[in-house]
Amino acid sequence: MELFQTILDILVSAAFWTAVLRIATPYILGTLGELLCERAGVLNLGIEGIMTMGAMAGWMAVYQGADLWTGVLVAALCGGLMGLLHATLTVPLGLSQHVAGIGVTLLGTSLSYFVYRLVLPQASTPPTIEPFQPLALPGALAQTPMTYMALILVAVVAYVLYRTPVGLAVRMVGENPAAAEAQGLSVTAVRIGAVVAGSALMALAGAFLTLSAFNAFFFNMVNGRGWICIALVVFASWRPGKALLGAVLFAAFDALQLRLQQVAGGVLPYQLFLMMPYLLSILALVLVARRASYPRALMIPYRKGER
Amino acid sequence: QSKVKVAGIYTVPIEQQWVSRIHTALKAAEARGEIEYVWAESVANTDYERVMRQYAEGGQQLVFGEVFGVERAARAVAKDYPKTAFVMGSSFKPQEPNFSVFDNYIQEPAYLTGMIAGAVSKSNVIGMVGGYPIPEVNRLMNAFMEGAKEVNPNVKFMVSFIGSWFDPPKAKEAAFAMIDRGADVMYAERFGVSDAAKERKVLAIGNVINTQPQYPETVVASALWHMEPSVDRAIAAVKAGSYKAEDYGPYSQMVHKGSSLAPLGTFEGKVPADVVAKVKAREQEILDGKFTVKVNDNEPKSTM
Amino acid sequence: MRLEPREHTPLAARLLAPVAAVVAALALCALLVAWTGAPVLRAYGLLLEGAAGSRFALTETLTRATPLILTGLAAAVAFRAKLWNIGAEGQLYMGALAAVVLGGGMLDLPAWLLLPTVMIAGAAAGGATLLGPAVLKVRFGVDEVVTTLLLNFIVLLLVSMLLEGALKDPMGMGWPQSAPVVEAAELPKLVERTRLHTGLLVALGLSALLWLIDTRTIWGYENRAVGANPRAAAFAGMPVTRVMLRTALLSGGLAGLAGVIEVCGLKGYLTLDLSPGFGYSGIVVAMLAQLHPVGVVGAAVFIAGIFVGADAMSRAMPVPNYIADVLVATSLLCMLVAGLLTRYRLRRG
Amino acid sequence: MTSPPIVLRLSGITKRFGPLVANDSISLTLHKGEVLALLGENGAGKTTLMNILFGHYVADEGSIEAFGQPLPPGSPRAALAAGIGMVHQHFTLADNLSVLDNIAVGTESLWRPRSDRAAAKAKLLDLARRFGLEVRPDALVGDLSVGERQRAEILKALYRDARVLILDEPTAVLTPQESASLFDTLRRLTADGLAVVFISHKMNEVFAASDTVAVLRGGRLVATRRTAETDREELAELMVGRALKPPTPTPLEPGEPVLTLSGVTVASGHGRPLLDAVDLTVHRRQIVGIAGVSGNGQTALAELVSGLIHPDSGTMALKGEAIGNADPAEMVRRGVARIPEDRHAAGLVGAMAVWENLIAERYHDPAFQRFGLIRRSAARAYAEEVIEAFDVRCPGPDARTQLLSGGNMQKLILGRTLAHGPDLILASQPTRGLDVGAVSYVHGRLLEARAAGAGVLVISEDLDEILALADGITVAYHGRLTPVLPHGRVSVRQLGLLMAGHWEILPEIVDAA
Ligand SMILES: Nc1ncnc2c1ncn2[C@@H]1O[C@H](COP(=O)(O)OP(=O)(O)OP(=O)(O)O)[C@@H](O)[C@H]1O
Ligand SMILES: Nc1ncnc2c1ncn2[C@@H]1O[C@H](COP(=O)(O)OP(=O)(O)OP(=O)(O)O)[C@@H](O)[C@H]1O
Ligand SMILES: [Mg+2]
Ligand SMILES: [Mg+2]
Repeated sequence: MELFQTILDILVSAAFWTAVLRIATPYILGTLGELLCERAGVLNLGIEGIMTMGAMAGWMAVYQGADLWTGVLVAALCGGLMGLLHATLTVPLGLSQHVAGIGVTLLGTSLSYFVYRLVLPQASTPPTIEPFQPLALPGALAQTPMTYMALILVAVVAYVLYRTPVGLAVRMVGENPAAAEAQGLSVTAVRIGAVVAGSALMALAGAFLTLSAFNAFFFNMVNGRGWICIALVVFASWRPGKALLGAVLFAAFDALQLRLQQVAGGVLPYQLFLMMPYLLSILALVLVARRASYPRALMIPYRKGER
Repeated sequence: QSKVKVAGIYTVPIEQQWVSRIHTALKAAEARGEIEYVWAESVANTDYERVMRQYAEGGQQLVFGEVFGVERAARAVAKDYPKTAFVMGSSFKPQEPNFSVFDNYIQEPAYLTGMIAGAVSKSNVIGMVGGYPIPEVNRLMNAFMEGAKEVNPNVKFMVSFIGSWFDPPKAKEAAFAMIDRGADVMYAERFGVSDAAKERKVLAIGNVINTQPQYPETVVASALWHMEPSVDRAIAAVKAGSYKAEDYGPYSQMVHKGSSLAPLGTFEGKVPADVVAKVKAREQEILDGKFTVKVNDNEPKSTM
Repeated sequence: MRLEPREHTPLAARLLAPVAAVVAALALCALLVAWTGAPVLRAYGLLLEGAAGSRFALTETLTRATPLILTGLAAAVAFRAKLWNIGAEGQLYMGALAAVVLGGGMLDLPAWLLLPTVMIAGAAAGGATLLGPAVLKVRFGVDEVVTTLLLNFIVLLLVSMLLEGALKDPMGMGWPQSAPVVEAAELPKLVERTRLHTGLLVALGLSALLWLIDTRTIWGYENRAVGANPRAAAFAGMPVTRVMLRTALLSGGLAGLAGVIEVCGLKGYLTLDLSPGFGYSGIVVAMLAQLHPVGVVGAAVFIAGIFVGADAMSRAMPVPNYIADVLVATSLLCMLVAGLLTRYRLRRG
Repeated sequence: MTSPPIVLRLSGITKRFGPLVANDSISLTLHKGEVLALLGENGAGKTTLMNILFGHYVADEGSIEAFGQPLPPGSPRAALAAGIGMVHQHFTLADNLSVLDNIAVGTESLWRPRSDRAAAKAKLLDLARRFGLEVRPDALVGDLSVGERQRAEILKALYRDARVLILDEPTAVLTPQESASLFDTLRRLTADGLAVVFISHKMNEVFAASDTVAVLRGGRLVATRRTAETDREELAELMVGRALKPPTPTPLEPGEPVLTLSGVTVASGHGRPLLDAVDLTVHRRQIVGIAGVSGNGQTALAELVSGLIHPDSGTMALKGEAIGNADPAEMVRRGVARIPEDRHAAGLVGAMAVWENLIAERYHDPAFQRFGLIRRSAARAYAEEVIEAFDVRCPGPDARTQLLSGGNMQKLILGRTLAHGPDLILASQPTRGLDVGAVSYVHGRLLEARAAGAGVLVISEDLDEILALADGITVAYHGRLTPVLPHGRVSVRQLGLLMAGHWEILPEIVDAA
C-alpha cells in the first residue's frame, strides 16, 4: 500500500515527467529512424552501430571545435553514410537485411571506438565538451534543445509520411514495391532515401547521448538502446505518434525504476522493472501480429525484373 | 641497469577513474625512465587470462591489472609463471610466491569527505549513485556515510546502483532523481553524477580522482587514490630482486600517501571553518594512527 | 548494371568466395591501419603471428573459437530453416545459468555423469529459450527477429538479478557472480599450461554430427526441405511445425551448450560478462561459412584468429585493438557481397 | 483510306533470360484508336514484351518509339510520361493503402511539401464518371472485390492521361459479365482516341474487341492479322504451330464413390466461409471438373482434399470411410494423389535434387530409409525409374529441380503422385502455364488413371480444359458448389451464368438432364 502511494507520488511529480522525456529522447529519435526504414520495407538492425557512430562523430566534431549544432549535423551525416552502406547492401544488392544489419552494427561500433582511440590515445580522464543546456519553454518542462527537436521530428515524420508525396512513396514502396515501380517510382531510390534518412535520425539519437545527456563519449555508451528501438517500432505498429508513446512509456519504466530503488528498504529487484518494457513489447508483438498492419514488403528484397 | 618491463592489463578503457590511477602512476614511472610500460585496455574478462599469459610469455617482469572478475584464472596463470611479478587489484589475499594484491582502500579520505558533506548539506539529504554494490564501492560509501553522520546526525541517505560501470547518462538520471527528491549533496562514485549536480546547482563529492577542475562550482571535496606508493614499491622490489607476494592494500592508505583528501580548492573559505578544523583534526588522528576508519564491505542501503 | 541469377555456381567459386572476401576486408582495413601510421604489412604479419605463430597463439585462437563454433552452428542450423534466431546470446546465458545451478554442487555425481548431465541441462535451457519465440512464430506469426533479440535483454536482466540474489557467491566478496562449479563439472584441459579445453572436441564433434544429420538422415532431409520451401514441405506431408520447433530446440540447445562449455571449460563460474558477444558473432560465423556445419569450424577459427591476432598486434603497434572487430565486421560485409556474386552475375543494362 | 497516326512502334525487340529467348526480335506498330490483341500460348513472351514496353525490363536488343519519340529503356517513369499505361497480369496495388493513394502515388513531384488530395480526388471522381468506372476513392484496396481492383488499375492509367493502354490478361479473374462491362469501357476509351493492347487467351474476346491480332509463339511474332480477316482455327494453329488433336476421353461406367463430401463448411475467420455446405461425390472411373472464376473456394477445396485444412463442419469420406482431420501424409497413405495448383510454391522444393523431391511424399517408407538414415542409392534408383516412366527431361536424379522447365516439373509431380496407382487424383490447375505438348501429355495421363480405376477431381479456371476432360461438371461460386452436371447437358453459356452466380437457372438444367 505504501509502495503504491510512493509510486503515485512519483507519477504525479513534474520532475518525473521531465526526466521521462529526457530519457525518452534517444528512444524517440531511434524509433523514428527505424520506423522510416521499415516503412520503406528495410529492417535496419544496424541501429546500435549507427547510434554509436552518431554519438562518437557528433561529440568528436564538437570536441575539435565545431559548435553544438554542427556536431548534430556531423552526426546525422555519419549516420546517413552508414545508412547508405546498409541500403546499398540490402536494396540494390538485395542481401539479407538481418545479416547486413548485424554487420553494420559491428562495423559502426568498432569503427567508432577505433577512431576515438586513435584521435585521443592517452586520455586519462575523459575529455569533455560543453553540452546543450536545458531550456525552459514557457509552460513546458525544461529540456535540452535536442529533446524539443525530437518532439518536433515526430510531427515532421508523421506529416511527411501521411501528408506528402514522398511519404506516400515511402509507404507504397514498403507495402508493394512492384506497384510503386509500376507508378514510375524508383523503388531503389525511395528505399535508399528512406534508409539514409532513417539512419541519420538514429545517429541523432546517439548524438543526444554525447551532446545533450552527457558531455563525453564512452565505449559501450549506447548500451543496447538501439535494440530497444527495434522493439518499439513494432510496439508502435509503425506509426510515429505511437512511437512517441512507446518511447515515453519505456522511459517512464526506467525513470520509475531509478526512483523506486532509492526508497528505503528497496522493493523488488530493479531488474524486474527493467524487464517490463521488453515483456510488454513481446506482448504487443503478439497482439499486432494478429492485426498484421506491418509493412507487407518488410524484409523482402526487391530486385527489379526478377520474379 | 636496464629498465623494468611493466605491463598493465585493464578490463575497461583507461579513462575509467579506477584504472586511470594505475595507468597514471605507471606513466609517471615510465617518464622517470625507470620502466618500459605497455598496456592493454578494454580486455574482456574472457580474454584476460590470455593477455596475462601473453605478457608473461613476452618477458614482462611486472604485471599490473584488476582481476575481480577472473580471480581463479589469474591465480592459475601466476602459478604457471612464477618468475613474473603480478600485482593485481583483487578482493582476496595475496598468493605465494608472486601474486600480490591491492585495492582502493581509500575509506579514510572517504570518511573525511563524508564529514564535509554532512556539514555542507542544508537539506540533510545526501544522494549516492554507484555502479554495482561490490566491496570496493561499498566500503567507500559506508565510510562516507559514517563521516557524514559524525558531524550531522540528522543526515539521511539515498543509495542506488545503476547496474553498469559505464552509462554516464544513466548515472546522471539516477542523480537527477535524487536531487528531485531533495538531495543537495551528491556522492559521485560514477561519471555523470557531478554533471547532474552541476546542472542543478547542488554540491558533489568526488571519488578516486580529483574532478574539481572540471566542476569548480560543484565538487567540494574528493577522496583521492594514489597508486604511486604501491607502484613504486613493486617496481623497486622487482628491480632489487626482492619481490614477493604481499598485500599492497595498506599502501593505499593515507599514512603511506596512498590516498588523501583533495585540497578544498575553489571551496576554500566556503566550508564552515569549524568543520574544516574538525576534518583537519581527524586527518591528523588518522595519520597518527589514533583513529581508524572501519572497513565495511556490506551493501549500503537508503535510509529514507 | 543489374544482377542476373546464375544457373550454376561452380564449386571453385563457392570455395573461393570466403577467401576473396577476407582478402578484400584486409585490403579495406589496411587503410585504417595505414592511418594509424603503422606499417601495414608488418601489422598484418604480427596479426598472423599473434593468431597462429606459436603453440600458445594457436591454443588461444582455438579456445576462443570453441564457443564461436557452437554459436555459429546455432545460427547456421536456425538460418537454414529460415528461423532468424538473433537470440543466441541469451540462450548462451541460459545454458550457463543451468551449468552453474546444476554444476555448483547441487548434484553430487561423478564427473563422467555430472558433465553430460550439466551439458544436456544447459542445452535444454538454451533450447527452451528459443522455443518460446518459435512457438510465437508458428502460432501467431510473430516475427522472431524481434522476439529473440528482446529475449537477450530479458535473459541478461534475469541473470543479473540472480547473480545479485539467489545465485550470488557468498564467497565472491560482493561481486555479482555465481559460485564456481565443482571440480567434477569442469571440462578437462586439452593442452597443459594453456586454456584449451575439451570443449573444443565437443564443438568439433557436433559440427561433424550436424553435417551427417544434414546430409544422411530423414531429419536433415526434412530440415532442408522445410528451410528451402516450407509450403512445399507441408504439402508433401512433412511435419513443418514440428520441424520448426525441433530446429528451435536444436539451435537454442547449441547456443546453450556454448554457455555450458564456457563455464565448465574456461571460466568456472558465471558473471554478466561471460560472453563478449559470442551470440552475435555466431551469426557472422554462420554467414561466413555459408551456413555449412563444417564450414562453421573454419569460420569460427578464422574470426577467433583475427581477434586474438589483432589483439596481440595492437599491443605491439600503435593500432587500437578495436581493429579486430572492424576486421570481422568488414569480412562479414565483404562475404555477403562475395556470396551474392557466386549466385548472381553482374550484367550491363 | 488513310490509317490513323502511329502511336507506338516496337522494332526488333529481343530479350533473353539466361539461355531462354523470351522475345526474339519482335516488331510491332500500334495506331491511334486501335485495339491490338496479343495472342500466344503460356510463356510465349507476351508479358515480357509488354514489360519491356513499359520499362520493367530492358530489352537486350531493339528500340521503342512512342508518338514519334524514342522511349528510354528501363524506365516505367518514362513510359508513363510518354502516355503509356499498363494494367498488369497480377494486380500491382498496395492492399493497406486507399484507392486514391494507389492511384495518386508518383503523380506529383516527390518534393512537394503537401499532397493535393482534394484535387486528386476530384480528378479521379471526374474520370470515373466520364468512363463509367465506379470507385470508392477512400476504401482500402484490401477491402475491394476483384472487379473493383480492376477498375482501380484502369483508372490508374487514365489518371495519368494514358494514350496507350496495355491490359495483360485483364479478364482472367473476371466473370463473363464483368468482362463485358470492361469491353464496354474499352470501347468508350478507344472512341476517345486511346490505343489499346490487350493480351488474352480467350478467342471470343479477341473477336469481340480487337481490330488487329498479333500472335506470338516461342518468343517470335509469327503473324499479325486484321481481326476481321481471320478466324479461330487459323489463330489457334498460329499459336500452337500445328493443328491441334486433343486426346478424347472414351466413355466409361463410373464405379463406387472414392471421395464424398457432405455438408462441408470451411470458415474463413471473417465474413463468408471459404466453403459453404459443399456436397460432392467423385466415383471411380470418373472425372469431375470444378469450373469457376478464381477466388470462389477452389483453393480451399483443393487444400481440403490435400489434407492441409479440415472441415469446420460436415464430413469428408474416402472410399466410403469417413476421415477425420487427416494431414497430407495421411491422405497420401490413403491413396490420394495430389497435384498442387502452384508447382513452384507448393509442389516442389526447387533447391533440392530431383530424387529428393521424388521421395518427398514417402520418405518414411522402409524402401527409402532405415533407422532414420536415408537409403540414398535406393532412392536414386527409384528416381531413375520414375524419370524414365514419366519422360521427365532432366540431366539425372541429382539435378537441382529449379533447373527443370515447367512442363518437366509437372511431369515430375505426376511421377511422384501417379506412380503408385492412386484411388483418387486431385488435380488443381494441372496444365497452367504448360505448352500444348505437355498439356496433352498431362491430360493423357489423367485419362489413363481414370481408365485404371481412379476417380479424378480437376479444378481449373480454364473452361476448355474442363470441357475436354470432365465426365461431370460442377461450378464453384462464393464457396458453394452446384450439383455435378453431366458433361454435354450444359452449355458454355449456362456455365458462364453459373460462374457469375446466376444459380436460378439451375433447375432448368437439372430438369433437362
Ligand atoms: N524475370 C524472368 N526471369 C526468368 N525468366 C523469365 C522471367 N520473366 C519471364 N520469364 C520466362 O520468359 C518466358 C516468357 O514469359 P512471359 O511471362 O512473357 O509469358 P506470357 O506469354 O506472358 O505467358 P502467360 O500467358 O503465362 O502470361 C517464360 O518462359 C518465362 O518463364
Ligand atoms: N483469409 C481469408 N479471409 C477472408 N476471406 C478470404 C480469405 N481467403 C480467401 N478469402 C475469400 O474467400 C473466397 C474463396 O477463396 P479461395 O482462396 O479458397 O478461392 P480460390 O478460387 O481458390 O482463389 P485463388 O485461385 O485466387 O487462390 C474468396 O472470395 C476469397 O477472397
Ligand atoms: Mg503473361
Ligand atoms: Mg484458385
